[in-house]
Amino acid sequence: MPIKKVGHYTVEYMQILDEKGKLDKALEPEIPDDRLLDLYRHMATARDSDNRMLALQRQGRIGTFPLCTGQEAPACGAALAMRDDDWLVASYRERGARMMRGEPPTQDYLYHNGWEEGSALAEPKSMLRTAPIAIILGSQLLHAVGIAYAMKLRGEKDTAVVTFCGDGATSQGDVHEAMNFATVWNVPVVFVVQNNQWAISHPRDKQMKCKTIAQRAIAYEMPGLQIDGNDALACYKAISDALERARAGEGPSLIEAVTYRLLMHTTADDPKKYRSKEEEDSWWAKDPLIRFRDYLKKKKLLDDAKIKAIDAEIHAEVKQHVADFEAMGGFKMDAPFDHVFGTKHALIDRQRAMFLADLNRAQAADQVAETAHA
Amino acid sequence: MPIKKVGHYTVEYMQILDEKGKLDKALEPEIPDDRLLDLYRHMATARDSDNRMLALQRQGRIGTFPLCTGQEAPACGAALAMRDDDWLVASYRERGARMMRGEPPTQDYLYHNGWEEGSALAEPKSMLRTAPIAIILGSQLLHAVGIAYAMKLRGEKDTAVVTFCGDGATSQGDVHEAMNFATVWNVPVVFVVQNNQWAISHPRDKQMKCKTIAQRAIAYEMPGLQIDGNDALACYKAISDALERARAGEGPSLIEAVTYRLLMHTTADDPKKYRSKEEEDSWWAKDPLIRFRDYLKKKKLLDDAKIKAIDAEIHAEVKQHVADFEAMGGFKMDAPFDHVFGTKHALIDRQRAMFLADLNRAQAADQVAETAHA
Amino acid sequence: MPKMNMVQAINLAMMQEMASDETVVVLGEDVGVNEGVFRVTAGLHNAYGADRVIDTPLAESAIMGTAIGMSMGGLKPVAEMQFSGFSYLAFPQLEGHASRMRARTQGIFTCPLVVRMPYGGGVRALEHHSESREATYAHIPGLKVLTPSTPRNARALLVAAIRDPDPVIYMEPKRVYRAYKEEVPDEEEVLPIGQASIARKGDALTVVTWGAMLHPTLAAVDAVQEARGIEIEVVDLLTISPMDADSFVESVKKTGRAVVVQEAPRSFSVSAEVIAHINDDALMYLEAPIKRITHYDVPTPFFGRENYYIPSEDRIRWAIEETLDFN
Amino acid sequence: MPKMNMVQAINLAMMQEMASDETVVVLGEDVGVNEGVFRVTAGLHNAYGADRVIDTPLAESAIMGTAIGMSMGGLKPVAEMQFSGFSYLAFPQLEGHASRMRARTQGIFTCPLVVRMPYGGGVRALEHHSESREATYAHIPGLKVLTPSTPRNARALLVAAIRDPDPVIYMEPKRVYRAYKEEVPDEEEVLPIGQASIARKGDALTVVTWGAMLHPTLAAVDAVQEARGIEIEVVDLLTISPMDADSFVESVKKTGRAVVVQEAPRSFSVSAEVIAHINDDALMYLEAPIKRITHYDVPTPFFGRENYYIPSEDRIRWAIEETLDFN
Ligand SMILES: Cc1ncc(C[n+]2csc(CCOP(=O)(O)OP(=O)(O)O)c2C)c(N)n1
Ligand SMILES: Cc1ncc(C[n+]2csc(CCOP(=O)(O)OP(=O)(O)O)c2C)c(N)n1
Ligand SMILES: [Mg+2]
Ligand SMILES: [Mg+2]
Repeated sequence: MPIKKVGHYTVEYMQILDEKGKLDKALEPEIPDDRLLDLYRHMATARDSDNRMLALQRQGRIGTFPLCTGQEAPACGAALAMRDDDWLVASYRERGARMMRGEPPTQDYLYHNGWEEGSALAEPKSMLRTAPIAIILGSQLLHAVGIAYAMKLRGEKDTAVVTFCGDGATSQGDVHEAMNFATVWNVPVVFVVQNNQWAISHPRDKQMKCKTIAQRAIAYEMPGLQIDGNDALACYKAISDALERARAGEGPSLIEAVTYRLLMHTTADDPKKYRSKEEEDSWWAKDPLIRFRDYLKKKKLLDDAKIKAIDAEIHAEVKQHVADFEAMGGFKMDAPFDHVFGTKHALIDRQRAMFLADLNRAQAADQVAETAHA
Repeated sequence: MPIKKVGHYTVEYMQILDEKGKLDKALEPEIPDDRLLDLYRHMATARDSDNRMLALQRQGRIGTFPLCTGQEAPACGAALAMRDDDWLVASYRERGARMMRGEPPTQDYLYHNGWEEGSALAEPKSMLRTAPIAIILGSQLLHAVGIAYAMKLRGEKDTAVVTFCGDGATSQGDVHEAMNFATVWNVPVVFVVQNNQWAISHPRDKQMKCKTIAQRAIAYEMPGLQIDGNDALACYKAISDALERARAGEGPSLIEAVTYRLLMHTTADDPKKYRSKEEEDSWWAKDPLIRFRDYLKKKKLLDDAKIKAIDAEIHAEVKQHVADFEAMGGFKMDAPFDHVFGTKHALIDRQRAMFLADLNRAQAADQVAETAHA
Repeated sequence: MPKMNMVQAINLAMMQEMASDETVVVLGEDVGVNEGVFRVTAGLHNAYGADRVIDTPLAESAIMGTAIGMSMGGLKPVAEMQFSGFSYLAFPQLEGHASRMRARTQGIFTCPLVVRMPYGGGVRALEHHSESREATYAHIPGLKVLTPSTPRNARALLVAAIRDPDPVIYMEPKRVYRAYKEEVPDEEEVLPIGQASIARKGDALTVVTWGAMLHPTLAAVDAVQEARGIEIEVVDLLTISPMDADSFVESVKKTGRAVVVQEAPRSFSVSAEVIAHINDDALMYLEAPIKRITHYDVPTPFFGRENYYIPSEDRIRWAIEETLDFN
Repeated sequence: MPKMNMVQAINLAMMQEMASDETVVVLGEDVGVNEGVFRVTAGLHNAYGADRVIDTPLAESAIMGTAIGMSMGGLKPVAEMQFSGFSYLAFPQLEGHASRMRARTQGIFTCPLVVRMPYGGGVRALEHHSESREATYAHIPGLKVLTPSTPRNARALLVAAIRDPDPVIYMEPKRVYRAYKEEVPDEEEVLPIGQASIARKGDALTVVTWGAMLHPTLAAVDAVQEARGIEIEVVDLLTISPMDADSFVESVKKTGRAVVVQEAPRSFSVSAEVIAHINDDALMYLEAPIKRITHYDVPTPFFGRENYYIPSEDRIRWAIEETLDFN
């Protein structure tokens, strides 16, 4: 008995619409025209929203937030592939997916301006299956697996969970544990890793030695696929296929979407510290939004005039949303006391009373001060 | 561009001395006779020690402990492959490896009878490179990686780290993180997973969906190999080879040693709750100790008389060690106060004074009670 | 009423709650086929099957993280940490998500779940198997932390925990598991979360304790009462957080003297919080400093020395006597 | 003496310790090329290279676990947790190994290492970036926990931490990072671990605080002193654990009144431990209950509400006034 081979594995890569706009007809998914336009609209809205929020942040009108520019395809592609009663368990870079599921953009602004109200919405119905933004990297993948387990146990046959994390997050133990549990339990989860090449300043090749993230699937005997994450069609198709397998009871899948964060990590970050203009430019040349827009042009679903009109519309909408957001106010200051527990307890009640007494005293003092100045 | 293949991986299995005693001459490692006998002696001592401790535990003369019977080959094989200035960062089932590195068996007994003294030995020198037993599953693999990093940074060229965990432990996030860090840092570590088929009552096939643990190495672009863990030669050779790669600066390796825990998980466990006599019997038929002994017989290094003599010697030694252990005493009750910090602080001093006052009071009360009874 | 030890009583709670509510699931390492390393989940796997009594792979963060997902998805998971010493791997999920899912989403998403864990020393166990770290969980707002002390209250509190809308850390004093039996009603019994119990009524001194320490405390109290012909009040917290401060504050107003007994290390512990509450609301009633009898601020020793570090009946008795004698 | 903000002062400590001791290494997420998300590690990567200033993959448990290994292997790692809110992933390694490697092996193996982490609120940050959980670490025997409050003591304490033979949790109040500058000597300056500092001398009342809260406390104290013509003593703990209880106990014996100010939630916190020590050794000197001004027992709100939850100068002043007026 010499050394025996006991396993063979391959890793695959899928691209449908390439950097140059060349289309693989055989792989092209069938998507109704209105859905294609919807996809474009949301990708463009996410992009516009990023720009708008960046300006607001620089003016101190909104807090620190992560940017999604360049990564619209995996998020929006996923949302297009999903149903309302599928669960989305995302990270913080899937602005587009949340919007496509019906979350009003004002929520995002509220959230990033420090208000829990921005992640507290029960409508539309899909919001009850859209987990709040997860900031602890990788932690949310376990929630996705637990949710999928619950769906399965409760006898839901036709629903699945899509969950997202970044390339950096894959280094977290939770991600390993989630993939292992998901495969052992054979639950309907699609793991989408947005490999945007960077974890803040840490490049992918120093994050891991493996050549692809897709090959991590081999460790769990799970289907794994690397795709062009700047190709909205590949994103849609890969996630659709994985969802179909999930719904058919065939268990979880891993999709590595190769993409790029074109802007800063968050508004607190300065990419000039760690990467080159050339590198960034090379990825601007692969812009998923332009590429998808040109596809729609070739399909005659869009022309320059229509694009201009839609983009203007989006721009106006985003502006309106910001205005709506900035008009919001009157948040209940003691709301945290309402939501610490689902039951009443004297200790919390007393602390609320202390809180309100101090608040009133502060406000009274402010009034006195104001009157004095008047 | 259809779907492209971007990676190819295979998983291999190595066995040198098979269940029936058949030897693969081509793979047979060259080991000096005295070292072979030493290996036998330590495997047999570990086995005898298990039996002896089990009896002691049942009589309340020692605490709960984990048994290593059936798993002597990976531990002792590793120790044989290692040098004194390599680090051993093991779990709790590598009794044989510790002994082979020169740890007096009394240490093990002390440790498992609840005395820190059992893991506090600075001699022989190899003990300073033998980490204490790690109980938090998987956690020690990270220490191994950090130690290896330190060795490399400090310019040690010819040393490496061997670390152990079980099949169950591989589900822990720490194990993933350790393998990822080790490969990114390219440090000299050999990860040995003792796949003994069970994690207490949880069988391997419900622990993970992957067919081998060796294939987990693919996730880190690391050499991975599955071996017969009941084949001492394969254990020695695989670990030797991996150590050689590590010393040559080629980084970490993963070795899955397929073995079986023939007895209970710990003395608190009852395997009848979860596995069959047939299964156990099928593995007794693959007993690593017998197999290796027969190999030595074939090599004319042993014959029945010699075996009998050695086994009797071992038995007497183990008995003596137990007697030595049971003669130990006079442990300093306030020792924990000596070792909470490496510096002095009034808070600890005061608590020690309180402790000693109460201890004296209790002992005085006991004396009064004894005198009263006398 | 049948007599049960604490293991059986906890088991009864799960058995009955699983029967009456099919969303209740149990998950953890070795909880199914093996029925738990302490047999606390005996019979559950048989009765409710592998889908509801889930033998998980070996990863505490995953047990906690998936339990959180299950609770968001409409189940009521009762997760077991095999020993509290390994529960810290689940701490990030508890701190980061379970404790604040409700706050984060203003009640849209919640995590009704229970985390059971045996804790504490006195059973001659290996390293990491004897710690008492209830304060670590209690300090996290949004978590409820319970420590039953007897078979009967263990059952009634676990039922409450399973029905509670919030994440509940349920710490089982494993030293009490099989220590003795007590009558436990077959019928439903639920104790309110957040309410302490007066284990002994008295007016000479107040002892505050919880978990396994109740038993040496009662023994010490009995001894002092007998010797001195006085009556000592014993408050058994039962819920560590949110704490029922009134229970012992009112008691101290009456007695003027207090002792706190805990198994955990001394500093930054639950006993300090008890003292802080007495300071807040009954300081001027105090006739003596409040004594705390605790473990020391040293890493929990291996079991050879543990009996000298965990509060003993003697140490508790001496503290009570000294506090009574203070003036 | 050059004037520095706290970021620069902490940086100076690392820069100099790395120069004088080649076993010192720095590791963490984005600490190298990017020089830390707060630029606390500015210049280190340039000066000492990628092998000693290690940009790690993204995993806190691994950062901690490998740091433990490095410390066993003869290095002195200074690990950064990018934010304390993610440090809980490292908690199992700290609780299970760093804190007790010395005890476990009776000193054969030790873990001389430092874990730096920015903590606390007031900087309008995202969720998980504003908590103050020093008590979580302080309750673990075997860990030392420090919270500097000014640039100068930050530098001198970090030097001490790096030279210390034990694992030290070094919590940096990020609100103070760039708040102001202070003179920091270029030459070596080391502050002893385990010793508090008297930030103001006085006899009318004792305020105990630490970290970022020192600053609103001093402002409040100044206001009250001016208004009332009295002198208030302010104890800045600096070391949370092991605590220098004598510092404030002696003070309270003199003043008879005390206020504790902390940013952390109220229950099971460091303030309770301060009160417990005063109870132990100065109870009979107290003329008023000790007031604690704290965050509340609610999950740290997002930043929109944070200013109402973190103790403000006003709240501290009112508490001081009420405690002075109590009789
Ligand atoms: C557990 C944890 N550690 C650290 C951080 C701080 N942090 C926020 S984002 C980030 C980088 C994440 O990189 P990646 O996973 O690739 O996602 P990306 O931001 O590139 O989308 C870090 C280190 C965090 N949020 N959670
Ligand atoms: C983190 C952690 N969780 C749980 C335990 C309790 N425990 C001790 S051994 C064991 C099973 C380990 O199985 P495996 O890794 O296969 O090693 P084996 O015991 O089979 O050698 C468990 C669950 C532990 N020690 N550490
Ligand atoms: Mg990334
Ligand atoms: Mg095993």
